[in-house]
Amino acid sequence: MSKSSITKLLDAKGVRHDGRKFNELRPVTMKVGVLENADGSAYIEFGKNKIMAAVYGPREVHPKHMSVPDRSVLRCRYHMTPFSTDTRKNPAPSRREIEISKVIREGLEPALILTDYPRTAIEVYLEVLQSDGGSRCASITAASLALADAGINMRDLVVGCAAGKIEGRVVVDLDDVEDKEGEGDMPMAILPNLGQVTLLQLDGRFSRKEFDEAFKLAKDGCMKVYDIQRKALMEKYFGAEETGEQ
Amino acid sequence: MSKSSITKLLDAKGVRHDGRKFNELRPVTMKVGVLENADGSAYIEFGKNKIMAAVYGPREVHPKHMSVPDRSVLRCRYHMTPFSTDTRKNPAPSRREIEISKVIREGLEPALILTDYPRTAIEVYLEVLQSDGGSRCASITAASLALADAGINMRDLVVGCAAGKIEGRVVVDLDDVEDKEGEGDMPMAILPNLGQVTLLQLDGRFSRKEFDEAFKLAKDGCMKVYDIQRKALMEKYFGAEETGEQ
Amino acid sequence: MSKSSITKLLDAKGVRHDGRKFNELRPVTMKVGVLENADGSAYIEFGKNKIMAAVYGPREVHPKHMSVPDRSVLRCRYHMTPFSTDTRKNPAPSRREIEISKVIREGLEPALILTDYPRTAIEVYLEVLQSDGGSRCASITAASLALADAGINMRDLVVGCAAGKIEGRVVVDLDDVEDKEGEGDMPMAILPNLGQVTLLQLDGRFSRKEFDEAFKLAKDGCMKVYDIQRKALMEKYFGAEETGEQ
Amino acid sequence: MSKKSLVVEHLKRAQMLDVLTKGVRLDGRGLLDYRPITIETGIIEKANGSAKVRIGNTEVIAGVKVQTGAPFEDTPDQGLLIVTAEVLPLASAYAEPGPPNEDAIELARVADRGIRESGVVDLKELCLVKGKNVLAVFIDVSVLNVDGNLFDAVSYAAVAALLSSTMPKYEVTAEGVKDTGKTIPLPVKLTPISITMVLIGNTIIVDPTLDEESVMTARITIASADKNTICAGQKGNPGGFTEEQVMLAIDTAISKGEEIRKMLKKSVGHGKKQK
Amino acid sequence: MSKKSLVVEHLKRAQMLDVLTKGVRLDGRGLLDYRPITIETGIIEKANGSAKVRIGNTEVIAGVKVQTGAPFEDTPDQGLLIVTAEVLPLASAYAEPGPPNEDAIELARVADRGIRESGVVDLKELCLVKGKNVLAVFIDVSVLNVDGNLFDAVSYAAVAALLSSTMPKYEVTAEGVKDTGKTIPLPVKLTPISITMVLIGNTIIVDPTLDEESVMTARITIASADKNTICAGQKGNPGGFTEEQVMLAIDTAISKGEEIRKMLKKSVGHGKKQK
Amino acid sequence: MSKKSLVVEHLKRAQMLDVLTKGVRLDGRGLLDYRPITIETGIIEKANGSAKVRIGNTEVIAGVKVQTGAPFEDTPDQGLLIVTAEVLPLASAYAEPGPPNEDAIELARVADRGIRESGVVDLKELCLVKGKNVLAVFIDVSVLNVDGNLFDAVSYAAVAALLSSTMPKYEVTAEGVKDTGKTIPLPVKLTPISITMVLIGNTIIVDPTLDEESVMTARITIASADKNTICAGQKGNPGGFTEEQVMLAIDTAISKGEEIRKMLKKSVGHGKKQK
Repeated sequence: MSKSSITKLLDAKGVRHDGRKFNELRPVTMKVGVLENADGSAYIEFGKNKIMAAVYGPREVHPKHMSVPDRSVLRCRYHMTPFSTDTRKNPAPSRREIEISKVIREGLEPALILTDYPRTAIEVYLEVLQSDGGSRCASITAASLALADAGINMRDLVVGCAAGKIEGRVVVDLDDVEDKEGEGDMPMAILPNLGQVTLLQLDGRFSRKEFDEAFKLAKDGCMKVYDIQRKALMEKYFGAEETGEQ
Repeated sequence: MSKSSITKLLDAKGVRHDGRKFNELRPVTMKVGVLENADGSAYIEFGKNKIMAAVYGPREVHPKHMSVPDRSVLRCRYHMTPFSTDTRKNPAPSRREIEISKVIREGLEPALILTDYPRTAIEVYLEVLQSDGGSRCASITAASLALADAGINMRDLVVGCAAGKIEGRVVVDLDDVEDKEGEGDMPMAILPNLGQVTLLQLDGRFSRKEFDEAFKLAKDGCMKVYDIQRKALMEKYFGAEETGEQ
Repeated sequence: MSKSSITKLLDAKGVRHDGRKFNELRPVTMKVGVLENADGSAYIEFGKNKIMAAVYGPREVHPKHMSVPDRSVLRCRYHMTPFSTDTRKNPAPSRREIEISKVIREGLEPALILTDYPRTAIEVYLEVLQSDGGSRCASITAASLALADAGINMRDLVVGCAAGKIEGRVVVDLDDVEDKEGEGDMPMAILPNLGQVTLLQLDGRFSRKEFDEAFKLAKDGCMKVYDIQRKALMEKYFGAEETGEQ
Repeated sequence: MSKKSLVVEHLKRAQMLDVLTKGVRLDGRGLLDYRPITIETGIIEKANGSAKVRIGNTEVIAGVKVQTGAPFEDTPDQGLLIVTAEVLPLASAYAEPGPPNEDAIELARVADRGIRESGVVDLKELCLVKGKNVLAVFIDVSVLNVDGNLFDAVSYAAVAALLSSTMPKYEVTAEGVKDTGKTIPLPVKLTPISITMVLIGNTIIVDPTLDEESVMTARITIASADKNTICAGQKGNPGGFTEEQVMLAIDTAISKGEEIRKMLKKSVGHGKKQK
Repeated sequence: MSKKSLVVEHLKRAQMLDVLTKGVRLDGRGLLDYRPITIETGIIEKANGSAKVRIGNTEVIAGVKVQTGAPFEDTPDQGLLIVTAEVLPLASAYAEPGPPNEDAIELARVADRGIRESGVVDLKELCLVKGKNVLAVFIDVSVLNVDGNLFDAVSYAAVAALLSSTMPKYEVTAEGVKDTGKTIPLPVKLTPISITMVLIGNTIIVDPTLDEESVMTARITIASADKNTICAGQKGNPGGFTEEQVMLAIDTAISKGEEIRKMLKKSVGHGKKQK
Repeated sequence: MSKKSLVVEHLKRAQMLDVLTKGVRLDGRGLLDYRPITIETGIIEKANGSAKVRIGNTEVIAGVKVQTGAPFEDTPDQGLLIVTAEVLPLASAYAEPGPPNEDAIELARVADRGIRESGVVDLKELCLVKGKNVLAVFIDVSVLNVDGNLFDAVSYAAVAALLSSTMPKYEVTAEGVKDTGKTIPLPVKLTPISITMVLIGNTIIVDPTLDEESVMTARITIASADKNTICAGQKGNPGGFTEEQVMLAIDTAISKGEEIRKMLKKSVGHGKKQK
């Protein structure tokens, strides 16, 4: 998060570099049930993010001694393809990917009724085909769709959206440029109906007041994403009109 | 396979850089039963290739869950010592070594009656002490001798020989220089009595007609190697006169 | 062990660069029972060496198939923190650390009655917080204290001390500078009451006579360290007056 | 993939052989017919080139990245071309995260040979300053869904991504290498097409599904550079072919190769116009 | 740590909840009280800075090493700052030797964010020759004994080690970079303080012990740079917080942060004088 | 090797001890006798030097490669010498493929100390341009068949390979380092000889077989540089030696060392003439 701002992130009227207002999301499309082999799957485009989510399970645990008698073990892997980033990414999992896998898994778990599937594993695979700012938020949203598609019993969906700070102003949903040149980022995920915050990270610097603004913007952003998420599910299961990515 | 030919690979009379004719093999010697501990072993020199083959098994499978109820599991490792190559080779297995281990294993398997040894493993280790062009062909030939020496039930021996293309001419059994400076290489292994091709790889460029020539040369080369292979086995088991490497 | 001696290691009167005589140890302090979670622990300062030792066990063996029916399996890990050395050390275990772990384990084992704990593991962890010459000797001394603190049945304590050669003179207990600029080093560990040498390594060059001198100096050094070691144990268990590191 | 024997039971195998002897396959295809193939290019904007290929339910995505780098010591005047392939864990119930296993390594190396060794890209045109600066072309292929014939899917995706790639135009000045900000096409000279055939009983079929692969005894992949040139070959699986079967495989690879080459070129051309 | 469910039995959990509803904890602390904290600096002479921190029975040690190196390509005018954290196998019956697992990686990355991203060290002052020579600051933290709240202990140790660090003074001459033999303090601009809170039942407590962590449902760590600035945050564990709980956590992080910041600065100042 | 207890049964152990007390061994050797040793050099033409050594049924092969490289920062005027040792999976039913385990690491490091630390090769003669170009000498030893006493076999093979090695002659010109195409011998100054002894019961024997190693309690390897100089030592295995036993081991190492040194030098000289 460098301070040397090459790009002008906000113009005089408060319009962002890509034309958005401070509380406006990038274009979002989602599609459920996109992979043949997976038990559940979803695809999301969130700005330039293009992310595939797949769920396998509930199924046998390997190795066996990792199984738990009273519930399912949730596993999650967030991974980026080598061509997903500006500079080619080494295919081996980075420390960043390992941490994000963990926070996504912990952000999904409160939504799942894992005790319904004792001695099994539920595995969530997220593959970022193209990355942009906010890929972990888009990933958790897609993961929760894929879990629903796999028929896993859930208490709520999970939906993610970030807020951040550019040129001293708090705005919703940073893209890559804003993330790099801006002064702070706060990715968040919530259970929209249960009112729980299940993923929250923050870097950069926020005053107490800015934090409140950021929290509100991220929450409102989540609710907008939730609308799109619900529609994507209904399209799959109730054959509503087709939208989004083919 | 660079196109910039520094060496003159063929002279005006069609003689190769080491004096061979287009259909002539490099000198080959083989010896069976060269290692004390192995259940079967063989040593081959094929041009400058110097390769040691050893077989352990049939024996218990580790880890146990890898065992198969109705046959033996065949394993194979092709590996080069660090001093075997022009530039020192890193001792860790390269992707090339892993691929060659696989094609050799798959090239040997049709010759073996693995169902005679249920729930066991048969392990083939190939160590290239000095490498030259055609090391995978020489390796599979030595491996099949070591398997015979270990007393494994076999349908046939396996014998390997390559053909290739240098300065537009199809020739048998490329050495290192010809492999590097030439235009194509086609390693092959066959079951000489059953008439099966069990290893075949090709790179470079061959016209349809050149492929036919290459196939014929490689097959004839295999049959010549097979003669030497049989003699090596007989020397071990019927005490025929001693030849080859000491 | 470079021959280019930058530092003057011995002055005209035979005094070493840090003021010690040829048979004088660096300052040593030890403390037993310094870590809350470990079953036994000890801390040693030996010159600039600062080393923490902890013992876990006897406890279940993981993985189970590594357990032995008639005795405990002894394990040992010697490891240096990245900040313990002059140039930052990569945190991954080096080949040097793996070898030292082995010789320390083999140096400790004769002192332990492992047959008293069948089917268990006893694990010794040594963490070098700051390293100086002689860290393996200081480590084995601390390890044996931690084993005693864990209540493991022992035939004897183990105590380590090196001798070496600087500017043609045999001296006891080399520090880092002497180790680097000197001509030879011989780390040793003994069971002081049973009169057994259980760790012995040597590099550099020693004449037959120099070896005898070095052996004697190292043995005498060990006995001095043993005095301090016994006191540290008594302080812990019989509440004698407090000494050494806090 | 080692578990495939569990997937298809003996009955299925018998049924499959039975149908094959009649010259048709369980899904109704003829022995030498491919499943429907779709190729989309230009789908990853951040890559220099990209392609998504479907053959039936097998689905792969390839991305090309072009970066500057140093040449290998023994080829100071040539750029680099690196092909990787990964079966993503989301692609199959049997794929696992972790370093590539021998199947994935073979997949990548066969694709690499079909592209690099056959001279598809003129590596000399990727040299900026001899012995110092060259362009490195990375072709990374990820398998998204496994249903047989990964070799061909990976190969088509790699080739289509390459054909649709651009690279930055560099200027070599006294001070060094400078990106001009302009892009030019990659110097792609050939369109190698891989054709994979497998042996079930005594019958050779092309483009096997996962079910068919689970009962095959041997596999052979042959790539052609044009209608008279073979440029890569790889026999796989623990079985063998007769000489006659090898020759049939070569002929088939050449004739089917021509068909698919036309289709692929058309798709890429189409993709380019859309962009 | 995955085995913590084995450590604390259900009875303990019930007892703990019971006590918490009365506003006190099993060890007698109030909900927002820390255990005793001790901070020693300057204990590793070979390091450029070092600190040992105890929070109750949790004990960690941090060392700072400053070395010359090359900058990253995209930040040619900035030095490097690398934070690692390791739970040593001697620290707990459940820690294992080997490469860092996801818990250790999260621990290091949160410490790293709290330090690097918040601008604690002015990385531009670590640049010697733009694009060529910079200083690399390594902060390696080792956990010696585990009893809960590793996040805060690692963070305090890292910050205290940094605050007590010096670095070599370099001269840039025509011939290159030269160590003058003198040392100067590291350019540390801020004292970020991390406060970790966990949710047990519906109660938020700070500075959890290992027993308390074994029954928590969610964790949140918030770092403040000063009394009005939040500079890092991380929610952990498979549970969630309500909006009200998040706001309480923020307020607590700021107020407790001020307390601990003063204490830490005092300890480091004290350590410096002793040296 | 951890499975050796399975190999030799208790009866064998009793029998072995019984025989040893009479001063002879199961294979008829005296306590301080080696098995027959054969040393061949010059067997790997692509290497700068090579040797195959047999001690009884123990068989190892060593190759030397000399390449140009950069010196270590703290020894800018010295070349590099790297020794590795690997027990190949074909060498024993108990050897396994994979990264070297602690036994293989000890084997390589002891060989390395016996060669590098004792000053066998004058590393300063391997320096081409101080701080920039040096020669790196790699000595890689592979064990082909395991029957005890790997330490000595590896050491003799490494030393014999070194003694029979040549290296390219380089010219340092204004433009850089240039290979003249000529070769010169490696600057080998000493012929260190390692002698390995083990304790069975209270008896010390040299050159143990695998069976003897399976009942030993302790091992000691001592290398001598000449008849009055010890240059490496390593005690191994979970057992101890008395002071008297250590002194006996030193004396034995020196006297046996002289014998084997002569034999080895003769073999290498012989190998050179043959070449």
